[in-house]
Amino acid sequence: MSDAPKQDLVMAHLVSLRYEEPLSRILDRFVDGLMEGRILGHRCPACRRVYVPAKGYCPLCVVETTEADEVEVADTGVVTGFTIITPVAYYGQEETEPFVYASVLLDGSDANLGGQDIVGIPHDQVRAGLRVRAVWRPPAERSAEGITNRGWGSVGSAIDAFTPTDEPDAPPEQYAEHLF
Amino acid sequence: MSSGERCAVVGIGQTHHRKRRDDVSIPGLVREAALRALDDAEMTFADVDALVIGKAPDAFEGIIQPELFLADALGAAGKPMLRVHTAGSVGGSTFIVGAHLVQSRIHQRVLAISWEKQSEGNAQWGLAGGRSRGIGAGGAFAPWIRAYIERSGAPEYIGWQVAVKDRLNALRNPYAHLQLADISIDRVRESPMLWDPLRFLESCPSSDGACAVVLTDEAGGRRAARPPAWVEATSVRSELGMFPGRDPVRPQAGVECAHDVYRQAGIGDPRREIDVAEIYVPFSWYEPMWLEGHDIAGPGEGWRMVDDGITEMGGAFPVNPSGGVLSSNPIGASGMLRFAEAALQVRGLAGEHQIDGARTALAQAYGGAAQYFAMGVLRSEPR
Amino acid sequence: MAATDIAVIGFAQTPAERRAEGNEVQLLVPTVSAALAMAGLDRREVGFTCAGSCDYLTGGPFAFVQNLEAAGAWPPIEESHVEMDGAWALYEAWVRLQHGDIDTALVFGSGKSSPADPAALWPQQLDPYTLAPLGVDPVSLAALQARSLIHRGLATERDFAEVAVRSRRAALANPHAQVRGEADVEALLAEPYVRDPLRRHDLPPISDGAVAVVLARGDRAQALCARPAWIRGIDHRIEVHQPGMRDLTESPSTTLAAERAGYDGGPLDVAELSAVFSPQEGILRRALALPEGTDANPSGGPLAANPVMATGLVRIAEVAARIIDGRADRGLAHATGGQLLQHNLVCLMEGR
Amino acid sequence: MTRETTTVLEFPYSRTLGPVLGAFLAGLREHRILGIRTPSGEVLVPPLEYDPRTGAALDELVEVGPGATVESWTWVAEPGEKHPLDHPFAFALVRPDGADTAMVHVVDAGSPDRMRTGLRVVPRWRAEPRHLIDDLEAWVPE
Repeated sequence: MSDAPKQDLVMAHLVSLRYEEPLSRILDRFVDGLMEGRILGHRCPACRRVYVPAKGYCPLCVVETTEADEVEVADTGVVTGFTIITPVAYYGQEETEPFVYASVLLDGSDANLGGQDIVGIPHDQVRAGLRVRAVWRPPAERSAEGITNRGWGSVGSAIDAFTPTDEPDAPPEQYAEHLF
Repeated sequence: MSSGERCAVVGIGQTHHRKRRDDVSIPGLVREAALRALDDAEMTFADVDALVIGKAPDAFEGIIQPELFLADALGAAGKPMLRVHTAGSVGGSTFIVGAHLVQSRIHQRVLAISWEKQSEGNAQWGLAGGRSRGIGAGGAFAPWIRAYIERSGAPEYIGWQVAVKDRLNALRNPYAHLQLADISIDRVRESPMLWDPLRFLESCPSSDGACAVVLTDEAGGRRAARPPAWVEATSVRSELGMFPGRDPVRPQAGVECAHDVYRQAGIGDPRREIDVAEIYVPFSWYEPMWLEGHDIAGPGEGWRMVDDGITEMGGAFPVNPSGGVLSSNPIGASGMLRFAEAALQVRGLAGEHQIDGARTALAQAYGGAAQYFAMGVLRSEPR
Repeated sequence: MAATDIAVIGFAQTPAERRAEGNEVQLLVPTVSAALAMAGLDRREVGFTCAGSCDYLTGGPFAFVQNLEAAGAWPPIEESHVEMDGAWALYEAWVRLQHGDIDTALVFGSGKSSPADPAALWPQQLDPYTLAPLGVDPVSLAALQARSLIHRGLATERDFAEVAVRSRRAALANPHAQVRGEADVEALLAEPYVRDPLRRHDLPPISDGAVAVVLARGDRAQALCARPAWIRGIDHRIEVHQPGMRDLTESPSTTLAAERAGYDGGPLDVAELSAVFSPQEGILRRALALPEGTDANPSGGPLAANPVMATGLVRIAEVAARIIDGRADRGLAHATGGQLLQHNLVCLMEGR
Repeated sequence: MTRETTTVLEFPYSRTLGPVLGAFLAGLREHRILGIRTPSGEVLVPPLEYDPRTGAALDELVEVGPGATVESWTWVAEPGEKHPLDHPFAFALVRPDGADTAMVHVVDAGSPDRMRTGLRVVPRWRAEPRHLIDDLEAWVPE
């Protein structure tokens, strides 16, 4: 240990807390779907909007949704917004190279999947309106990892990224309500 | 707020904000601001009826409800103490809760304090929820900033201009963290791109710091040792952070919050009737975005106000003469600093960054996914 | 003062459970809806909303933001959040209602204690330099307090067990309680210590839960509720943090808060106390000078259900419930924050 | 059977201590326990930069102990992951000689039978200090 005077004025303290809980039934069923290559959501019985993954309620109508409201959406969609992130180093950060952080609106859904990687296209060609399709992991490699009741994670344990479908770009009015 | 007791700001204190205040503990940091505010008000802890404390997430310092242990440092024993947490707007919300305690005639003298000691932890870690693949606040806001640029047709140098202006202002503020004497458009332009279109020098620093205000009733304001600032309007609004149809470039909560404070303060034309504004601008582009988002400027006019120099110290609508969040960002305190700096202006006590003749000042803070707003209007004379 | 008379007119709570399904916002959505329904209010009519929760309990920085979804925050709402028990959210809303420009408020509190081990989590609530690194857990602290009571001759282990027996028996009538049943003092005293001198029955359960309360002013309260639970006074006070620098056998901040809330020591039909550990009930009874025979914690209290960050607001809801349905005319609710009764709130309510 | 999830929230915080706590932890490394005197003459341990009852600034550090008295205690029969010792111990309110307040700390007494209010204890120092409160590893019966 250093004897430099300043050391006396600093105290290092590792705080580590573990949170363990079962996935909610809704998310558990969502993961069941991912295992089979299906993407499930809930349709709000009041406003008909579809949320993926389901929340168990519609935040706009504040009504509960249940399995009876379940719908399957496509694994294709449109990039509605994105950022190229130059990762900042911090404790626990594993990224070192710039990465894409895109929002994808799946066909049939009304809520973006945030934080998706876009592959098969140079970073400088990623754009809003780009039509994309899910790049699924092989079924044996899919898991629930990273999906928690706290709203973290969505499809990342089953879908590695999205990649262009080579369809024409979607017209802006198709995703104007879902820019972010 | 209607029909309540008048509320005056009679004491203001802030720390010297730095990247790492390694000379003080957390209690030492918070006391530095609190004692300066009490000195300004010619009061001691014994004169305080109640305290309100604000800060951003507890995980930034790794202490659950740290005000519980800070009670000992603030002479709070035997008094009410509230802890507010509304993300980045929390400093503003904390000021407003303190004002409510006076306006409701529950207390006569309230000490409101907000703080962050970012160097104890790491805000990027905190913003990422402790997980990898964090995008930082800049990453979250960059798409909305790009959308603003596309919508408004603003040239990219507007962001650089704001970055330079606020850092030049900070050179007049001895408390400001960043003191960049050689700041220039070239330096901003040449700084690394962090989150397209945001460059390093267009982004706020990470600071240790605290801010405190002493709020009193009308009688307290009338007999204050130095000129008070009168709290003429306060308002908060929140909205969901993400939903189909949301416009995060011009969030409705920000529009409604602004209109509410203008109405309370009897302001019909904010651009003409407000003498100076302290607005939460953590990334340079948020200056024109909030000028438009709070209807101070019309659509596409906010960046022109920047371009025309109107928001500079000597302009007709000076914004952030203190140097703003771009120069000092102790997150939990950043919102209250806007209110404190606005109050200093109408008190005529802003020193080298004083706007001559400032009588009406706007203070604003925002947080979360640009979804929490706390705003106020301060005046040199009550209406 | 009539113009600022403010009352509880609606409330709802989840059952307290050892492990509730779903996250906090999923607990809150139906709870908020039920409280608003009881008050006969549409969420768009609510003038002010305030929530109480704890990010670290939920499990991440900014965790409270998601709970906004339970408030129906679109179109935008006037809203605030305290990193405190929901009872303090109610206090902030009560302050806001004093202004007179709005006449209703929604408050809620929520917490799930099941995901993180409370013994690992709560040391982080203590002085970060001298206490947190030692891992000083809430049960150990409560045991230090309990032994101080015994050492001073203010209580016995039997007294603690009797509190637990009463709590469990009272909880038989509470559908939201988690720990209920008939118990025998001798049998409880035969159990081993968890932390000498505390046994399992002296500790609260680990609970998940949420609660929502609707407030209204004056005429609006009268119009919406046949018998509102009028808040005659509410106040809160904090004490010194370091456990070794105050007398753990008393609660002067509770005494002061009660005094400032206008409680004169007169008869109460009901008192709901946040005695999170059984020894604290006696401390609070003495601090409040509760009249002999006061029905304390008829819900079973925190020993029967302890959804941290909601526990205090549940106390207010339980007292209000008994006033609104006519079982009580006058009641007192107590909430606490921090460890060892560091911060205390008292809310005095009446039916007339 | 639903899937279990685990989230770890972990960060190595770096706390700056200021003059009083800095001196206190530095003192522990030198096997000295520092308290601080209030204007009314009381000595507080652990030392604070302020009088917790009034907020008044304090700066008169004084050495206390090393002998101390247990004022309250509880036995931790099954230590948890955050506890400072891996074998049964007592948490206690310990008042060092010369101090007017007690500190919550650890007594390594071997058995609850040895614990009592009024027990005299002395410090056991950590062999390799790490600049934390547990450089005073535990108190042991005198």
